This record gives sequence, structure tokens and C-alpha cells, in this order.
Amino acid sequence: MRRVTVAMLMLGFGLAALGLESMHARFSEARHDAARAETARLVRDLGLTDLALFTEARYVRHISQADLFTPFQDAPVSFEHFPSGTLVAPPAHLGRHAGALSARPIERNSP
Amino acid sequence: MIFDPPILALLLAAAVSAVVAIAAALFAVRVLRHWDIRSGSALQIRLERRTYLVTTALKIVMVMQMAALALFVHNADRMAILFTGAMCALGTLNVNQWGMPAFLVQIGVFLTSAVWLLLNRADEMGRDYPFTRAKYAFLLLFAPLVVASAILQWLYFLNLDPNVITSCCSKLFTPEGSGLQADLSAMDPKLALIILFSGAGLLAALALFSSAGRWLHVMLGILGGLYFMLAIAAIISAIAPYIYETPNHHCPFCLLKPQYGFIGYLLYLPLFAATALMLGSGLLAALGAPKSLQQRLPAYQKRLNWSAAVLYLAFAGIALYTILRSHLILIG
Amino acid sequence: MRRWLSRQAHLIDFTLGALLRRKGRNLMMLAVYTLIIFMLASVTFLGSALRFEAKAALNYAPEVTVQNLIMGRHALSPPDWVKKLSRIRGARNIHGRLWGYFYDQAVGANYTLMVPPPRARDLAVNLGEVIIGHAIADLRKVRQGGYLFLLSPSGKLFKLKVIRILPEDSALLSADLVLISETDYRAFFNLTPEDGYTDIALTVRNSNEIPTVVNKITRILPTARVITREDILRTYENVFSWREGIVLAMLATALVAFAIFAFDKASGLSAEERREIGILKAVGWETSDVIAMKLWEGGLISAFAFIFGAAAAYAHVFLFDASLLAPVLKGWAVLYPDFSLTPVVDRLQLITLAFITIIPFTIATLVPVWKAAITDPDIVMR
Amino acid sequence: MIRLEHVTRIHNEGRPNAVVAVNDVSLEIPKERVTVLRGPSGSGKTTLLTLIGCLARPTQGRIWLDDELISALPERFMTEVRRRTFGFIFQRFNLIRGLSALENVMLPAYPTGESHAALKARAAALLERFGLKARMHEKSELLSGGEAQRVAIARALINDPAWIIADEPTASLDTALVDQFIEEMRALKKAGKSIIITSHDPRIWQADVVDRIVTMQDGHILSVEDVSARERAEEKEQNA
Repeated sequence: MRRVTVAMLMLGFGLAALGLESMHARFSEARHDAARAETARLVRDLGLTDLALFTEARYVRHISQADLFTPFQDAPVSFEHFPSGTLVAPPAHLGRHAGALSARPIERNSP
Repeated sequence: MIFDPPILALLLAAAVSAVVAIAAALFAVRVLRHWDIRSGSALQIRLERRTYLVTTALKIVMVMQMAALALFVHNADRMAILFTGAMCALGTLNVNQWGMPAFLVQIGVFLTSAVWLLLNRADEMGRDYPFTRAKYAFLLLFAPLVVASAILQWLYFLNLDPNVITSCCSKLFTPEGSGLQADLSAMDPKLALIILFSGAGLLAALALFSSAGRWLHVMLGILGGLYFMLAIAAIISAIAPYIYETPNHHCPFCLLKPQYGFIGYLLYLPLFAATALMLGSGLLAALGAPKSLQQRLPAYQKRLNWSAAVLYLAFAGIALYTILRSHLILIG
Repeated sequence: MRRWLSRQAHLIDFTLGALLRRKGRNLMMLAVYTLIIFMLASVTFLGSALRFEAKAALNYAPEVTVQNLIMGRHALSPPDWVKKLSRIRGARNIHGRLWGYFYDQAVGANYTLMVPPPRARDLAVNLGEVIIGHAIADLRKVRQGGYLFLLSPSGKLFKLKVIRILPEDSALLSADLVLISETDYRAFFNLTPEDGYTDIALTVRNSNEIPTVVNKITRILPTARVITREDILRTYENVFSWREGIVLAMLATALVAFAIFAFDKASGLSAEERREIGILKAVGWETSDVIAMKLWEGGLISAFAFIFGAAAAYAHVFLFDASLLAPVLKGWAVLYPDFSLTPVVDRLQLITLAFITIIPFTIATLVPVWKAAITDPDIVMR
Repeated sequence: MIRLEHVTRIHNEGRPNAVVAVNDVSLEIPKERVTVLRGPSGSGKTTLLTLIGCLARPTQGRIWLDDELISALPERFMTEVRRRTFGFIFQRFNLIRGLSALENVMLPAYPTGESHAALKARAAALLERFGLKARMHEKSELLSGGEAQRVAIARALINDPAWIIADEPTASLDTALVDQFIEEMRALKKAGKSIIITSHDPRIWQADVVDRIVTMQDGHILSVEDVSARERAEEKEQNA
């Protein structure tokens, strides 16, 4: 067999694997639906607002609820940051105007 | 915002393109000053060799730019969730004043680069490289466009402010509003459809049978450019409502969303490609067939025209399909 | 077209032959490149999957959360706020939430203590009872029906009967939850009812009215910060982009190093390779044929690395639960949710990845490839 | 026919180490004949060969292939002409290592985009004609000298060129292989190919296939000798 044929077959095999994986993705989405419905119910019932992904400190545990100053004074044995603190960005609504209490968006006239 | 991977990718592509375009423009100046195909001088040979590098680099840049255009729109669409008021790419583009210009210039880069590639192809057919000067003069126009595109994208992405409330497409594209978008949506759908279908048919027919006159051919290129704008207007005023099945939704960007089956890509792709082919063919006609290409150039142009005609018909066919499939009735 | 394809096939065939001649070196290079893409893609996949989960789950978060701010820091909301807020038209289900953090010295983990709101009937807890998240149950080795002992910050020992353990399926949001009754909660943290609540959540029936409601809240309670569900969703959309961006920026250095390596490899042409290109050109290959052949070399390596790196990353993240990345995510946390992610592949991110991996490689090799390709064909006769 | 008019080739033009390798050469090379360029090394014969074979462009002067001016073409088209017109046999054969004999033969036709099956069939047929059927898939570096020589000839023929150009083909060959080479050239000449060989190997220029010997020195042509005419004249003398 020609080298080019072998290479293309291998690439085709890789693409097929990617394709199979995307089939798997579609297929297992349904399987995860039940779990997600369960989670959604919990979120609605308890009024949860954040993922329990990083539990070291509250500014990473409840990212969306944190204020800008917490990272430096929060958590029991913390001097400063946790590794996850470097990974997460501050909440979206604490943008440029985070300092001000009136941190509401400014309306911009569209062109 | 700048650390968003698609934005990093786009900025990378823009920066690379700008650097290549600037280098190519500097080379173009040298070509315009010293190019003499009949000379066997060391300088001429160096220039000829360098054209291989410049051409290859530009080909890569152009393929990259075409992919970047798709990525740009796709990304803008995805980022809509980050901005209050944005529903699709349009809202994201309107977050600051650089978004829309960046997008339009990117389209300009797409079309000009496609035309340059067609010109380059014709040039490489002739034994005396008849279009080299034209090609590199054209590059001097192309390079600023690429640089402008890169600068606009930088400005746009650097100034993305999530605290801005932007406008969604349903606000901008309403016949009642003011401004260009509103005017586009206010166009009579009947007229729009007539223009769209008859225009596509006429252009396809002319492209197929226009081997006649040189200036007719040039006209055809201009018509192709004009039709591009009219077709976009027709999509906004008539085709979009058919696809969304609501008479008041006119957005040309929502078409690209997955919930409409990415129909927008199917619709825009043939239109963009056909336009590029028509512009290229028209430009070649305007330059005229040099002696070395008396035989090959008309054949090449014919191929371009045929492809353009097929693409125009495909575009009209897809538009027709969306209308037939729709449950909306705009025209009694 | 067929001619074009056949020509490319010939060029690829040749280039593969050349690559295979230095099998060890090139396979090594391919492996490194694949590894970089594998890591990049793993992070990207994990990020988009988490984002997807966050979006799906937090779509049901309260529409509006009202926080009290004192000196820029989150503080307890006074009890009369609930009454004030209930006067706003359109705001419903207003209730003061009680939740907070507790550092369990025994195991060194942080818990989120919370009082389930009254409407969560399935999750109602009475005095002396507790519902805990899965990760806590694992960590403390308690089962349903067992007892959880917690030493409150003021030194009182609480003995709580575990009436339920939250399902593992929801671990991504509930791993560290400890649900107790309001009386227990206030006793635990020494709070009186006059101290108020952690914050106040409310729902808005018509989502179009949210901005109006928010405006009214800021007018009635000027010191309050209002967080809408949109804000939360946007935060989560951003959080992982940021992280991917950071990882990307770090791995970009690896990519740059790789591009330099590729540049070096392409430019350090041995005398034999030069001669070979001379032979090709002498027997009838054109400069552009040589360029195309050489670019195929980079293109094939990129394509192989990209496809196999991405495929392996998918398997890693979704079939093996991102086991290699877990330590990074975990950080110093003792509690880590044992979650399995819904596989989602974001087309945009795949395209992005392709962009970021293929462009630097191609651009880096372009000039050396061209330099090689313009080798004089008469070199073979010298 | 190839016609050279006042062809000059300067290496490293404009630099201190400039060398005039070919100096104002005018020459006609007839079709379907074997022409030998003879001269000591450094006489410019190899440079002249690269100019004729479209491997390099003359600094001055013109070269005509039949009625086509080929000296002023840009590289791209020069390559095109070279590919369809000339087949090359190099000193030490210059086969590409790591590729099989068959692939080496197919190589010059790759850029034409001919289908793999057709090309392979053609190359295999050529190799069979040279008695290399059994060695077809052997890596080129594992071939014996004689086999490599025949593979090189087969490679030169794959695009069915009208002209064969050989540069010092026998420089490192023993007598048996030289004889074999001469026989191959005879067959090619019979098949209507035009052949140009550079050589300072007397075994070549004394061979009876040679029709014409061009002697060069210091970039100039010293003499052009019509050997076949000489032989024919000698034959006539003997018959008389």
C-alpha cells in the first residue's frame, strides 16, 4: 500500500474516532439528562447560585456572590491566594465599575 | 475578555496576516520599481524567486482570513450571552464602535483576497507573468485593508466591556426605526424577492453567455458587486423573516445560529464565492488579455463565469427553498 | 481537480518517505506536538463541559439575589429588608437565605452550611437533623441514619442525625452542602433573628421585568448589591474562558518553543537534503512543487497531532473524567466533587484549537521551506 | 535542434569571485544524434549542459529549442520545458535514498499529476525493459552500480523526453558498465532520442555511437568534430 494511503487511512481513523466521540457525546447527553434534571431541581429548591468546584475559600466556592476584597481576607488558614484563585476570574458584574455600589450597566446608544 | 481562546486565535491570525501583508507590500514596491521579466539580471531572478515566498505566504494568509471570518462571526454569536441585550452576533458587534467596522473590513479582506488569488492564478498561466505589476499594485491596496482589519479587531476585542448594554437585532432591524439597518428591513419584500431572484438569474445568464464584449464583462463584475449588496438587503428584508417565520425578525446574523440549522452559512457561502468570482473575472476583463494569454485567459474566465453562474443559481435555489419551507406568507 | 488531487497525493507520498527516513526523530516530534494539543484540548473540553453544566443548572438559580454591603464587604441583610422588598410589584418568593461557610478542623475541609428554604419540601430538615452532600458523607464516612458531629465556632458540639445524602449526580453543585434547620443554624453560628439573613433571594415572574425590579431594589435599598441570574450565568461563562485563556497563554509558550523547533528543523537543511531538493528540481519539479511538498510535511504533522490530540483529549475528559487535570482543579481543597460531565464538544473551540495549533507551525516553517525550495537545480551537476 | 547564440554564463556575477564559465558560445546541436561535450574539468562543459538543459539561465545570449526561445523563460515555465523535453542522467546517478527503484523512476512525473496506477505501470514497464523487474522494490541505496545506472536511465525516460542529457555518466564505472551504458545509448538513439553527454572519458568519445564531439576549453569551443561523417568517409575509403 502507498504511504499516502496509509497516512490518509490513519487520519481517517482519527477523524472517525472524533466522529464516534461526537456520537457518544450526543448519545450520552440523553443519559445525563436525568442527572441534570435532578440537579436542576436541587438548584431551584435550594436557590443555589454556584458550582462546588473549588471549596477552599468562599470567593472561589461562591464566585458569583463574592466581592472584590474577599480573596485577601477570606478562609481559615489563608494568607492569600489559593491555586484556584488564580484560575477563576472575578464575577462578570464586577467589571470596571466594581468599586462603585451603583455597579449597574451603562446604557450605550446603538449606532 | 482578551484571554478568551477564540479571541486569542483571531488576534493571532490578525497579527500574522498584518505582518505578512506589510512585508508583501514592501516587496510589492520593489516589484513595481524593478520588475522586468525580459531581464536575466541577478536582481530580477531574486525578485522572481521571492514571488514564490510572497505568493505562498499570501495564500496561507488568505485561507486563514477566510477561516477567520467564519470564526469571527461564530465567536461573536457565542459571546452574545456575555452582553446584556445581545441575542446574536449583531449585539456583540455593537458593544463598541469598532465591532461593525471590524466585521465589514473583514468581509472586504475576504473578497479582495479571493480576487487577488484569481488574479494570481491568471498571472501564473502566462509565460511572461503578464499581470505581475497589476497584481502587486493590487496588493498595495490589499495590505492596508488587512492592517486596518487587524487594528480594528484589536480595538474591538480590547474594548469589549461586559457592562455595556447593547442592542439586539430585533431592535436594530425594524422597519420603524431609523438608520441603515432599519432602511434595509423596510424594503418591500416583494421588490426584494424580485431583485434577488431576477438578479441571480440575470447574472447567471449573463455570466454564461457574456464571452462577447470585454467591457460587458467588466460591467458584469461591477454588477456582481452591486448584486452582492442588494442580495444582502433582500436577505434582511425578505428571506430572514421567512426563515424565522415571523414577519418582524430581520436579523442577517441569527441565520447562522444552530437552531436554524446553520442555514445562513448555506446561503451566504455561494453568494460570497460567486461575488468573488464575478469581481475577479471583471477585473481580469478590465485588464485585458495580454498576448501571452490570448488562448488561456478566455478559457479561464469562462471557467470562473461558469462557477459563478452555478453558485448564483445555488444561492437562488437555497433562498427559494427557505421560502417554500416556511409557514410564513409575506406576499399574498 | 483529479489531476490536482493526484499531484498532492504524489507530493504527500514523497514527503512521508522523507519523514520516515528519520523515523525516530520525527515520531518524537509528533508525539510532543500531540501531547501539547492533548493538554490544550483537555482543558478546553473540560472548560466547555463545566460551562455547559453550570449553564444548565444555574438556569434555575434565583432570578435576583440581594446582598447587603458594608464597607465594600458582604454583610448580613437586616430582617426588615424582606418586608421592604415584598412591596415591589413583580417580585415573588422573597425569602431571606441563611448560608455560610464552616471550616471543619477535624478533616480540614470547608463546608457550605445552609438552611433549606421553606418551599423545598423534599429537603425539609427538623431540629437535630441534617442533609449532607455526597463528598462530605465520603469524607466523614457517615451513612444515612448515622450521626454527624460538628464543633461549632464557639466550641459547642452539635450531634446531627443524617436523614439523607444528596445524590452523587448533583455533586457538582452540592458536594459540600450541609443542610440544617434554621434553629440549629442560628445556634451554630450564634446568630439571633435580629441579625437577619445572609442574603435575600427572589424570583421575578416575567423575565422582561427583571431590569425594572432591579432598579426598584436599588432605589429602595441603596446599600444593596443586586446580582441577577444573568450576572451569574455570565460569570460562569467568563470564569472558564479566563482559565482556558491562562492555560492557553502558558501552553502558548510551549507552542512557540515548538514553532522555533520546527523552524530550526526546517532551516537546518543538511547537505544531503539540499542535494535531494536539487535532484527533484533537476528532474522536473518546480519550486512551487517543492514548497507544496514541504508544507505538506508540516500540514501532515499538524493534522495528525490535532486529530489524535483532540480525540485523546475527549476520551480523557469524558471517558476518564479528566483524571489528569483533577489535581489542578482540586487545588488545596479537601472536598472535591466526584462528578462526571455531560460530553459536549463545542465546534467553535475545536476550530479555535485548530487555528492556534496549525498557524504558528505553518508560519514558522514557511521561510525556511522557501529557502530550501529555491535551491538551484544545477547544484546536482556541481 | 538546439541552437545557442552567443551564450555567456557568469557565476557569482558582480561579486569579486565572479567566474566566466561559458564565454560567448554559439553552437547547434542536431536532433537524433549523440553529441559529446569534451574537455578538461573547469572547461565549462557542465555549465553549458545546465544551460542547454534549462537548469540555469544564461547571463547573456539566447538558446532556442526548435523554434522556442527557452533562455528567457521564468523559472516556472523553464521547469515545464525541462520536464517535458529533457531526461537527465547524472554523475553517480543521484538516486534518492530511502525510496525504492520504482519510486525513483516515477519521481519526475509527480508534478504532472498523472494517476498513480498509470504512472506506476509505466515505470514498471521501463524497469522491466532494463531487466530490473525483480529489483523494482529494492531501496535505491541497496542497488549495485549497474542496477543504479539502469534505474537512472529509466528515470530519465519516464516523461518520454526527446532529449537525454548525461553528465559524466561513466566517471566512476568499470569498463563492463561503460560498455553497457554505451549499448543503452545506442538503443535510445535508435528509438529516436537526441543525446548530449559531457565526458572526459575516452571510452565514451571513442565509442562508435557518437556522432559529434564538441571540445571545450576555458569556456570556449575549441572544435566541433563530425565523427559520423569522419567514419563514413573512412568507410568509403576502405570500400573504395
